[in-house]
Amino acid sequence: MNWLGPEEWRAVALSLQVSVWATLVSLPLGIFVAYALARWSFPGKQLLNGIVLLPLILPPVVTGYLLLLVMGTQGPVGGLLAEFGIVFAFRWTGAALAAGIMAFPLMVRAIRLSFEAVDAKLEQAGATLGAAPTWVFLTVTLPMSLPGIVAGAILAFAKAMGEFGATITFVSNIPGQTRTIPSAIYAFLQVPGGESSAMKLVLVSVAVAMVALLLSEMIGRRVAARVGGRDA
Amino acid sequence: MNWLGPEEWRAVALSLQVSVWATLVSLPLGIFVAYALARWSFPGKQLLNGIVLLPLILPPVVTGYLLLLVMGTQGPVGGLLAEFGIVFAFRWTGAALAAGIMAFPLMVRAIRLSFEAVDAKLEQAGATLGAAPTWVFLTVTLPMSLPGIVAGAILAFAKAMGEFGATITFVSNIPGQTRTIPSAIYAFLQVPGGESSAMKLVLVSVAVAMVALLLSEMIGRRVAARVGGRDA
Amino acid sequence: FAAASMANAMAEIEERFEASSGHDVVVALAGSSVLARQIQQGAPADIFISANPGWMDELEQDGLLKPGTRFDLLNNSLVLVAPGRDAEEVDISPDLELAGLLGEGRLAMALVEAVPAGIYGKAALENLGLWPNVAAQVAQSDNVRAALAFVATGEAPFGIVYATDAVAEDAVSVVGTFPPDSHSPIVYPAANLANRDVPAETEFLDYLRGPEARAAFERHGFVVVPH
Amino acid sequence: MLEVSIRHAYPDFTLDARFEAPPGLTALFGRSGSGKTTIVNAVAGLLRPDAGRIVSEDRVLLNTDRGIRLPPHRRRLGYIFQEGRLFPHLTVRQNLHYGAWFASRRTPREDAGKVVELLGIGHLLDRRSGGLSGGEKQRVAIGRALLSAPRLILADEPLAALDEARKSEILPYFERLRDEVAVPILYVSHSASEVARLATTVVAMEAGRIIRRGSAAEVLSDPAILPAGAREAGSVLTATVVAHHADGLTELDAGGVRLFLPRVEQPVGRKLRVRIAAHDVILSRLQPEGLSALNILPGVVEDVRQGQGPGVLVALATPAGRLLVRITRRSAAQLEIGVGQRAYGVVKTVAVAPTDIGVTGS
Amino acid sequence: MLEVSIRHAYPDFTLDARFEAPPGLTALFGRSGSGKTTIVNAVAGLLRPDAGRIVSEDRVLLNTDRGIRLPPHRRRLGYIFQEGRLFPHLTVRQNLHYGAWFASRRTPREDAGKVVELLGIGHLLDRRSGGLSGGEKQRVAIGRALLSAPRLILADEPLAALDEARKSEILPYFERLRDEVAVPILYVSHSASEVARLATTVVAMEAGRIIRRGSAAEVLSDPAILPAGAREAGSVLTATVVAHHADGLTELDAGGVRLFLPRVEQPVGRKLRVRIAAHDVILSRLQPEGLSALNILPGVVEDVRQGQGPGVLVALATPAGRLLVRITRRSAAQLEIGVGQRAYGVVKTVAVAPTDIGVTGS
Ligand SMILES: Nc1ncnc2c1ncn2[C@@H]1O[C@H](COP(=O)(O)OP(=O)(O)OP(=O)(O)O)[C@@H](O)[C@H]1O
Ligand SMILES: Nc1ncnc2c1ncn2[C@@H]1O[C@H](COP(=O)(O)OP(=O)(O)OP(=O)(O)O)[C@@H](O)[C@H]1O
Ligand SMILES: [Mg+2]
Ligand SMILES: [Mg+2]
Repeated sequence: MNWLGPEEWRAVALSLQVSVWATLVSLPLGIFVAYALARWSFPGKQLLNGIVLLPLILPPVVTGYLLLLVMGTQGPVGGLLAEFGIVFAFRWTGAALAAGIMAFPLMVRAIRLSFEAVDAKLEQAGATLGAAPTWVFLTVTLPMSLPGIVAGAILAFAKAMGEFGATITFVSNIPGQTRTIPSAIYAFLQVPGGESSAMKLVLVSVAVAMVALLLSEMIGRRVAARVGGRDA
Repeated sequence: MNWLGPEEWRAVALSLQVSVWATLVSLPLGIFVAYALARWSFPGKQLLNGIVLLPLILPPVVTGYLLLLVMGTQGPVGGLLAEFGIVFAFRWTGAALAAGIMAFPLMVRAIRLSFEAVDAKLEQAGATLGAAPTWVFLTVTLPMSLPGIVAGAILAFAKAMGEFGATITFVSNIPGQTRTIPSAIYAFLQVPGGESSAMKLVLVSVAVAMVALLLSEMIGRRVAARVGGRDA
Repeated sequence: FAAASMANAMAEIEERFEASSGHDVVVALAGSSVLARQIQQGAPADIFISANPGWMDELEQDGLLKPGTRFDLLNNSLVLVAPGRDAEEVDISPDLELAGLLGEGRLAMALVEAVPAGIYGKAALENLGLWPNVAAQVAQSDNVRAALAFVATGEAPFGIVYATDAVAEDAVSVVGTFPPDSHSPIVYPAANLANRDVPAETEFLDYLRGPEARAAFERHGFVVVPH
Repeated sequence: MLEVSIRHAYPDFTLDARFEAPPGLTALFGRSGSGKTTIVNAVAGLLRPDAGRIVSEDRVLLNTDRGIRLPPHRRRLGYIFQEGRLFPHLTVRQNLHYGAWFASRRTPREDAGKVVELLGIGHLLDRRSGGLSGGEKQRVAIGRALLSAPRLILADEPLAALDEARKSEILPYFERLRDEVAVPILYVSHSASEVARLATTVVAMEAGRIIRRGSAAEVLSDPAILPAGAREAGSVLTATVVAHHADGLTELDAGGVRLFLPRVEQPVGRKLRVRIAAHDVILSRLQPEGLSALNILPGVVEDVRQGQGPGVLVALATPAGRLLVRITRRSAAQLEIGVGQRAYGVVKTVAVAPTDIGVTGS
Repeated sequence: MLEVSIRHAYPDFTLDARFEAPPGLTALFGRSGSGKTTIVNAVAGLLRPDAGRIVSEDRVLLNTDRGIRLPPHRRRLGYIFQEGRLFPHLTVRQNLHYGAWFASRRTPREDAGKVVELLGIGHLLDRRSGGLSGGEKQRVAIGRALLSAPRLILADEPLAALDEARKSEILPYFERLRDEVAVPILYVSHSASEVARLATTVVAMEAGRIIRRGSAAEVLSDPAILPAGAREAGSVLTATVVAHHADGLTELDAGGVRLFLPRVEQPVGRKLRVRIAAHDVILSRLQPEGLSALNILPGVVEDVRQGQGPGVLVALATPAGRLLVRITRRSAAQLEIGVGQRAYGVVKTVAVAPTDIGVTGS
């Protein structure tokens, strides 16, 4: 298609890359945190709960700024990681980090809800059959909450596709490196007459998200049928 | 407390007002849409699904801009409503609308997950006992999915507290009218030396969200115990 | 309606004006592009101060300005900043080895095609013939403050920002000022808007031009365009 | 009248059932997986059969030909599910009153206090269903269905989780519903004695088809099918209460023959149905003497049927009715049993279980 | 050896139970809500009792005094739940093999094919559990527990949802587990005949307490408690298979007395336990003649106990063992039954149900 310039295509590709990575990498952690919140009780649980929710409450700019302070090459954590060659600043990895953090609350909530909906009696049945807690989790809890995990992942992906404020604050807007679709859209909107270019990108991003959504619905339906014990 | 000026207090009060209204007013609609997505199949279901998710994918600025185009006093819908004296543009109601729309996907997803987790067998039992579908919904489905509804509401509230991009784009940043905490933070961050004032507001907004979160957790726990059939 | 970068100054002016005139002024701060679009959509604004002449032009074409009320209110200058309190000064001229100074690092700027500070900065660098060397290393932010933050945290070794911003940030120092002729003048045009008529409008515009406002603007690092 | 005619196909299972039943209690009887619950669900409207017609007391609940399909909530059911299905978010009391809430105020309804007492769930009213024991859950489920003022009761193995004592307390209640309240009841059970006692009509199923339909006596004593296995064959006699004796026995008259049963709490003059399991009857060629058994029914051998096992089913025509006797082939040989011979059926008084004695239906 | 001692308080219910049971199958017997499932859950580790000690075959599962509490997955259980609890997201096959997956490879295990065939669930293997019928679910649940190579089987009313025919197919399997595989089994049931047939030890409960503990014969025939109601009293005789006859009867020797039972599929020489319900025995002062009943046990009246009802329990000492006979008070009077008298117990061959005949445990 030639109605998008190469610059725009790069933004689209980058956005996809960033969102997919943000979703996939944060998924295991999201599952872990959601499980901890759903099933364990430990001191500081409400604190963890709050921290997870934080990126949702804070203006994205603030989150981005905090990220810059902490994860920048000069920041305490970022500096440490940089020693091991892991650099976020001005890289697409940083964009993924920002997107992942912004999407995290959504992911955790959806997954946590599903964990809470799993019947503890089935987990007990697993235990009596010799499955240690980890195995019960892997063979009962996790598969039974797959619909919620899929839902959480798609929410996170969509959010990552749309994330802008924290990303641009943390890793700026470098074409080919950190210029995601939303950054590009923002740039177009800043100048008089940029609306039509912006609209094209909006359409692309919506299309991508819709495809992801449809896929997730299909997976979700199949999984839900299984979990409901129906033959599918 | 005197470490916040009257301007800031107005922003805090306004943010609360906007978020509470945004959450409460969108809740019934959110429940309805979530139910439709969870239980009905109708043509255009995936479209509705996608539209609901849209505000999550679009950069907030775009959402705000679209709102401005559609719901502004010059816009097709906004103009119509204005005839009936309902004006969103540059009013706190507009801020609530923007926040509500941005929070809607989160709310719907959480509620939908809960609806899907309700055992259809119990709904059937309600029907055999003479409850018409609406009653089954009110007496079985709804109470059984309360944990998810509470979770959805708190997510929406938190999102509304943090919403900025769409709000400022749609209704601008007018003190006492549309200057919510995030807008105020933005304003402070735009000028040299505003960081400390911004930080104070961030703290307030985090505190408010945490209180809401704790409350919702308490409600959620009690509700979950009931739904789980335990005496609590 | 005023550009967000004027927040502090406007707060002060608002207070004084209210005290002296008895009128109640409401200042709405946001990015110029946002405000301009809102005005296009019928925002209840009386006065618009833009950080970007482009948006003012657009409104003028749409006939949204009260004819004859537009004037250039403020000037600003563009500076090169570096992290630390007393970074070594450089001489900004076509010979500047900016690329060399940057090394692997990034040059923090506002969006070079969208945000005024970025547009001016790019123009200046182009004029000086430096742009091609550094273009690939520019990190663009959505606003000047974010660009400044990159420098302040040491993430970027250099940044191009407004003098007004650089003044207030302790963690950076101005290492050079771009010659005024290297870019089109940075002006903040102000104008009275056409759609509404409030008696105090003109009064406030006049006040903005007055000595008290000038003092306030200057306290915050702006240069008031002389009339 | 209950008319059911259903066709429905699952991937591995096809139901093709058609039966009519007179008013009263219709028992569905058959092995696990034979399609009983499927039929009940179709009657309840929870399953949409591929094709079918269901009419209960002139109310057409389903007619796929004419496109009629009453939604479940308008069928006025009291469905006791095989798996309880209590509402976990409601207390026991709220569960019990759930159905009554939706029933029209004018419908005659059961007295809640009485039902609660009968089911022995008074002490549970304020609890939620999560912590109830299996039997407690089942009893609440029974109460919930009964209190919804139903015009059709569907009971899917309602008593399976209960102990004998509780069962014998609840069974008379179903009789009352059948006879006095006259609600049609569709009842699934694996227990022949439950079915014999309660059923006006028995419908025997196998692999999705109806293999026999008739009165309890007819179906249960049919050696050709023995839906519940040979052990459950038996005859059902009708007898009238004559007197209650001080020694705890109740005397009945069955066609002129005296029968003594363990005390039956029914007034003199009341007609009862007494199920006598075929294996509980001893056959004698001579008038027995010096035996602890008190019930001796003289009769004439009408039929001798030999199955595959060691048992022989002998039908004895007595003044009290047809009595089925199950004896071994060896006994049959020893006693030289043949059609037309005189013989005595001996039934131990205490061999008739209280659960096997019920009041007669219409 | 199974040692259980548990104290646990729910808001409205307190369990305070302590019993020891020799190896074999221990049956928990008691009314609905008496605390059976609570005990089983404590043994499984799903309930943390307030205080208690549970030891199975030298493995300490719980000792609150010493702070030992083995987690459920290390107790090596096969728990057949009262409510199925199949995994809905797995197929029947996956459900069945779930436990085996976690069992150590060296444990001797049941042959899956055999269990599947026994339970009649071969055609269901690829289905998910959602669409299974009640009885099918229960059978899969039984299979799942048995195939997990358990060292302790907990069965909470495993057969309640099954038809008679299926029950009598599965019962011998539990006997085999008890005797050959020698897995200790804790078994909850409301059915006296199931308990009598299977139980090495019967533990009778009431309202959270143990009211009696002993062998099946002792507990079930104890007129003082009659945990299952008077109808369920009976005696358990031990007899050896002598011969199988062509007419379908099996001849047994019980202490020198011949007993004829419907064909029992056990080799000659095998010892069996035969439960004879007290109400199935007729008492005679004279040697009976011309009767279809084939089993006549001569004996001496040892005890006569009169309950509240019309029944009298007579204990007859016969060469085959103690035989309980339930007759009416009236019969007792007519026959002038008294301790020390000679009398005959007459048992119909076909009155002994196949489910009442089992192989003896150790
Ligand atoms: N979580 C709980 N909270 C409160 N009470 C409980 C709880 N669990 C069980 N009970 C009560 O403890 C008593 C014993 O329950 P249990 O399930 O052990 O009975 P059971 O003997 O198995 O009965 P059934 O034969 O009906 O299954 C019941 O009265 C029950 O209501
Ligand atoms: N949703 C379904 N999908 C596929 N097969 C089904 C479904 N529901 C029921 N069946 C099958 O239909 C048959 C009849 O089931 P049904 O529940 O009617 O049996 P039932 O007679 O009630 O048995 P039980 O006495 O065990 O409860 C069973 O073999 C079952 O597996
Ligand atoms: Mg069934
Ligand atoms: Mg129980």
